[in-house]
Amino acid sequence: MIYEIFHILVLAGLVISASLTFWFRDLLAAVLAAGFFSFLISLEFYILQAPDVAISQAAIGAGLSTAIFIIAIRATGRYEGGAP
Amino acid sequence: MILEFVWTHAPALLVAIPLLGAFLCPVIGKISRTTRTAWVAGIMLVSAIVAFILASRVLTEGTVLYSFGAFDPTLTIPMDSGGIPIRIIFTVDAMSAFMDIICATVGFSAIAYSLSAESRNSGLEGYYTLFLLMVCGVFGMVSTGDFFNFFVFLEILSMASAGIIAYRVDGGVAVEAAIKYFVLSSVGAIFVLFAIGIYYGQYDALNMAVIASRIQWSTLDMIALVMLVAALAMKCGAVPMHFWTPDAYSMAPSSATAFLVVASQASLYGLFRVLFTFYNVTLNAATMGWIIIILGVLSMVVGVTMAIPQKDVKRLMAYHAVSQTGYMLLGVGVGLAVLGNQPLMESFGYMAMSGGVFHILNHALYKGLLFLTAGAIFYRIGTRNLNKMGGLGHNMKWTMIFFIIGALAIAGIPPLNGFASKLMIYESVFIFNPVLAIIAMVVSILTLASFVKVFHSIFMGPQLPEYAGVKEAPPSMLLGMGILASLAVIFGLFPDLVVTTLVNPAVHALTDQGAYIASVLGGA
Amino acid sequence: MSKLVRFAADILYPVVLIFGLYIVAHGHITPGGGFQGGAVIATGVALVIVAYGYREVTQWIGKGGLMAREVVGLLGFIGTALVAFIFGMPFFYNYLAGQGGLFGVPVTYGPNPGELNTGGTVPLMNFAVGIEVWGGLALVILYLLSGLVPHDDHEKEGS
Amino acid sequence: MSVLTQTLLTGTGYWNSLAWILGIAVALVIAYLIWARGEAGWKAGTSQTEPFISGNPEPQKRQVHIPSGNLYWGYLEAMKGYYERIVPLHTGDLNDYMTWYLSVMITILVLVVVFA
Amino acid sequence: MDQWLIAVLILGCLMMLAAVRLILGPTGPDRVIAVDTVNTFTIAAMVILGVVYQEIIFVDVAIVYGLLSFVATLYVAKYIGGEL
Amino acid sequence: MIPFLVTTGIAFVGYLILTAGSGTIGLWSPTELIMGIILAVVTGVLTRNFLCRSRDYRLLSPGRLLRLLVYVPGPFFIELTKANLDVAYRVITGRIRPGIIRVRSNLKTDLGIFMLANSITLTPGTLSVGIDEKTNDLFIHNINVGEGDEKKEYIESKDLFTLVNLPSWIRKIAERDREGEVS
Amino acid sequence: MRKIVAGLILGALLITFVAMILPLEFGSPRMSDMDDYFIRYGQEQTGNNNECTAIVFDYRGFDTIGESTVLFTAVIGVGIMFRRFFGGEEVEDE
Amino acid sequence: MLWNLPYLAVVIITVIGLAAILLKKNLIKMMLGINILQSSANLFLISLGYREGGIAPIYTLAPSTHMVLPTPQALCLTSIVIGLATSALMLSFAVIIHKKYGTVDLDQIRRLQG
Amino acid sequence: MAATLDIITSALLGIGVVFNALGVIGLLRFPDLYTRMHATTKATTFGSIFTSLAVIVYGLATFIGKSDTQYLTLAIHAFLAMGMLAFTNAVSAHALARAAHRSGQFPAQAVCDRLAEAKS
Repeated sequence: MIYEIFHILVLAGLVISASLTFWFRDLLAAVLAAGFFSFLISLEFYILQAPDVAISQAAIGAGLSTAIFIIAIRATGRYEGGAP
Repeated sequence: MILEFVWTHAPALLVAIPLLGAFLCPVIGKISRTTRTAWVAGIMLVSAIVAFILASRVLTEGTVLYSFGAFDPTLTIPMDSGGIPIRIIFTVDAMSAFMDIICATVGFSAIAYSLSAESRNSGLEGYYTLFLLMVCGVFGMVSTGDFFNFFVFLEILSMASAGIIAYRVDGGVAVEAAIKYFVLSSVGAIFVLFAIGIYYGQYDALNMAVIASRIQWSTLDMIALVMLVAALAMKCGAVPMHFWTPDAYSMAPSSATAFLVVASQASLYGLFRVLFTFYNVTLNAATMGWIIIILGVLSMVVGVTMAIPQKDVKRLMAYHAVSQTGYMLLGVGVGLAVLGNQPLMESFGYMAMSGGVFHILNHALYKGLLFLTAGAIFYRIGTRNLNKMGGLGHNMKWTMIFFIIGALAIAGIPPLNGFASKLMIYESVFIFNPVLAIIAMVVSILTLASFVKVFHSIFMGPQLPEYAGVKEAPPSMLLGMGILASLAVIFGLFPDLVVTTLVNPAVHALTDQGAYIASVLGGA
Repeated sequence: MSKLVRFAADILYPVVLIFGLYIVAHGHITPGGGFQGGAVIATGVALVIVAYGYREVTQWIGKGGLMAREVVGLLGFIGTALVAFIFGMPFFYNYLAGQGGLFGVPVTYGPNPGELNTGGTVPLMNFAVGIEVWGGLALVILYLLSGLVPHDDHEKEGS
Repeated sequence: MSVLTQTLLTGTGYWNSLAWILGIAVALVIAYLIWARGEAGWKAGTSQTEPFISGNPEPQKRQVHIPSGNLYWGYLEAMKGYYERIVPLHTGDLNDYMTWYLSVMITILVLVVVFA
Repeated sequence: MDQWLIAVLILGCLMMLAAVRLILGPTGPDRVIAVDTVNTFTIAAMVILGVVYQEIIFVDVAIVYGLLSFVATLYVAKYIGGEL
Repeated sequence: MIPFLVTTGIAFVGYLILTAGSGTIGLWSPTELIMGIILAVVTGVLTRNFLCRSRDYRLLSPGRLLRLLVYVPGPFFIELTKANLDVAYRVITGRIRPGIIRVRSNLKTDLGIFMLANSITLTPGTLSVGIDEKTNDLFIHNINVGEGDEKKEYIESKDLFTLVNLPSWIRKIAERDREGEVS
Repeated sequence: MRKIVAGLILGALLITFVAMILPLEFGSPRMSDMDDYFIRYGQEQTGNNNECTAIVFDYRGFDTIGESTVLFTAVIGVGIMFRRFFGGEEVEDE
Repeated sequence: MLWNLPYLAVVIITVIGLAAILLKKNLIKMMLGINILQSSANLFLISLGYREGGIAPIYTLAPSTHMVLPTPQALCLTSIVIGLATSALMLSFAVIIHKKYGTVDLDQIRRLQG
Repeated sequence: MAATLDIITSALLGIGVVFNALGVIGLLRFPDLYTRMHATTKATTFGSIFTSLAVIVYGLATFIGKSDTQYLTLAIHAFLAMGMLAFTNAVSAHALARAAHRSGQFPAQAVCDRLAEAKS
């Protein structure tokens, strides 16, 4: 029972963070929300008994993907549709 | 000894050799230019030879199976796995062999052409690496028998294509084309992945033959079919989703464009494989056939009408590529529409499909040739704008001859290869529905008109003063063009040779779902 | 970054490296494998890059070396698979499993904590993929960062 | 060898390679005959090579040249209504590309479900 | 064994609460610390879940996480500090 | 050579910790040991210039290592607990008086300043915000600046800690033995 | 206009996907013949305790080389994007 | 108990990702959308392979041998790598586009049209 | 034995969760960045150390009870995770605070700011 509630919580968090990624106009915040999404999806893989995939997603989503996106933001521009 | 070895392991070598070449290319490119040239040409030649050997084996022995990692068939399809192959199996039937031959031919010509065409650019080892990876991707896509493997090679192909489209960075327009192509194709690939998930969830299998043998017409199968058809039709450039085609084809280096045509045809192959091998008669064939026909007709009309007012020569040819893809879709769609009906199939269905499939080969040849000539002109005068060209026939005679061959072939003028396949499509489609055949003929006439314009504005007219010093294209470019041009002429003169040896087996391999399943799963 | 971060990066880089290698080496008995371990090590390289900056790091970790690492990894992978031809086996045949000797010790069936020297060609391929991913992902970061540092050439042809 | 000379059957069409080779050979012979009837007095570098336009001086090459944009003007003018609709569809906007792709997917889905 | 699950559940709820700061946070660094907090909780939850599943090998995922999310934070910090 | 040996040794120890419980030679199986040596050598070759960048091998002496091992669960943990209680108090009451102050550390080595900064960050209501790269002075954000502290140019580091004198511990671990030698 | 079209498309896709998940059942796969085979025989055939790795590197090893190639392709592509140019580059024309 | 909630999450995330692709004008934002879409595909695959009460497909000293299906995990690993490679290549394109055009707004990246 | 273990682990988990909760409350409640960082860095690190300690205690106790080495591995790996967590949290908090200060974000209601003075 508790386990299912936790599972549902993580799924809800996934949906919320995905919509945050869509919603933020500040790209830095959007990337952070994507990082949050990545944490949660890794936790979800963990819950679904896929530790290999969880490690992979952790290494990619937590470390490298965020880093690459940050570099790209630095090279392009921080705000969607010009500075506020 | 070596021949026997290659004969046995041809499907594995087909992918392994370009891969090995690509992996070593960045290292060997550092040594010297000649080494790199020799390496790339040698690798491409060897893989072309392997492809031909594989094709001859397929044509003599029937479908060739190669399972990775096991000799013993019981290890591949063990007794207690529910009859599902547990390893990746390469299933090379006649259709795959047909596509392999196209890829080998055009790939070799384009490599030969690019040896001098791209010599003025920087970063060449990357270019050749990506080219070999594209070759590898096409080979893998057309010969694999495992659906997830198909997805992986699709990604390799689209990624290498995107890299090669963006190869000439400066100006940024090429990168823009690449990003459009790449975003579209990666979203398409994600939908393919969803479809794979659906099949896996239902049948617990990834092998194409197993999926084909178990498929029903449930809701999930319908959704998977739609996802696959939309994604693959988008990647081969059918009309409402063709927007990336002119961008990408016009901005890529010319030798790569010639091969991109083959790459999009590999997606076409995937489309046919899904429609015919997976679903076949379980499909509501008339509906799906008409959908494909409508896509094809739209492609033909919109492609050719958009081509006429273009000013950029490669963009114009790219729209023609869209239009010619429409012919293939039309031919095969007519075949699909009458699939379940054996008498109609006998009377015109097989003929229409032969026309469509034969057109794949012809299109790869002449469209590759046209793109290569456009590249040769660009190489010499540095512009692609038709308004600035003129009078080049005085300087570039061989290029002009090759261009004439290609233009006449695409317009369907006898005795070149375009005519043979178009004739087959017209006549069989005319029996099915006369309106479609008339549309196809009108499109053909418009194609001819458009190429007359191109020919006139590039080669005809007085010799312009700024192009007085233009020389003929270098010999290796002429070699690449010459191979394709001579093949176009030969196939035009002896179409029956190709149709009986290559195309008809391919068509029968496509339509005969039972044989495909039986060749993998054995008997039953 | 400040001195503290640089010092932390110095300490953490060997830790990350040995941990990544542990994941690679134990790919066939615990979760992990070539790709995951390689990604961990590549992240370690990214850590050094972020602590010291692009210009300084490229003097220690060259692009050529990383590219060589990647090519060696890929060649090792495909080579391991191709060696099967020498034994007359098909491509990707696991010719070491169950043969005894290096990596070929037969496993005890059923739940057990696992031995390192089992798995046939799988550990070799794990290492090859690990090296490849290490080089590849670190190269991606370096290349992307080089886009931020204006070269003289880029300045000129930027117009 | 028989495949080389066989007739390609397309239902109603007729395509024999021998006939085509024969036809090409005849055409080449005719062309040679016409060519052989010409006079042999042509020399390069003389005033023979210059065009004779009613005695007027030769216009600039640039003026004789017809750029491709001027070709098919009539056709484009006649089809103006069509082109005014179809060309703006090619917006070059990536969002539009995606919209087209997904809408085609939805359309196919609706068709398949309705006619299933 | 319930205490482990309850702790995990509470950690999940705290994660969602930290996401509130991710939404509200007026500046970039505020969001970064929110993500950092989530990250810490994820690691704690993973370690505890390892006990819940009685699978020791799962804890490796948490170590990977602890090592690698640090890198993402550093990249973001470097970007915010204007040094990248 | 020494950096290589040091790094290899540390990597080997790390590998042994990671694989503890795998076999019968002590806690390890023979294959793990062999693989550990190989991987440790690889690590040593690749990262010797990172771990031993400052060529400072003081921490290798057993006395200092022992002190480090005592320091982390001992004084450091006590301060940590106290700091957390403090933070809990402030979270609940919301009574804060923040400010950034300068702390004179008098530490010379990288390891010392690193340990001090981390101790400060994790312990009493303080957070290291910046570092003066030349003099090794730390800039500290204090959640509750003491009365009168904002007037001073700098404060001594030991004044920050109330229960245990952490800076002197760090000095014993990371710096030279006698304070007189510091020059 | 664009928003309306996009909304319609997204709504239709939502319905499609919901239709896609309705027949599925979370937690109990419909068929698991192939995977049961992997679980039962994977350990003795390949000597891997980790069945996932056994599949990745042995049964479906060819996929993995494709995967590595994808990564390699990306690296080469990124390298081409950020290469240094030398003179005499081909020029674009508009 | 849990019904099809993970699948439902997959659906919603997919639609959000597609919405980002359809509506957002910023290239980087679009790429974040593609990233999310890719993750949702991975989650779909993994959910397909989950078996109620199963353990991870690794033979340790775990209590039972009722394991979840291993094949989707293998597929998912491949797909994650592909997703990362895709992101890297796309972002490098975006960086070059910004360098040449001075913007990443899709309304202005339209030199190729007609 | 088992009951004692349950009580000990419950107590440790309880402490950890309480401190984590305090950290989150501080994160939500405090007025500016630096004070929030105080809350999260210290409290969540401390809380996570305690939850990990619960796991370590559980692992060691089971190891001693059953003499099954995998529980020893559990304890060691949990310890490593804990160590990594404490180490990286401290450093990343420093890096973040420094970056925020560099980006021109100064502490609210501050009585003094020596760093800004030193820089100017």
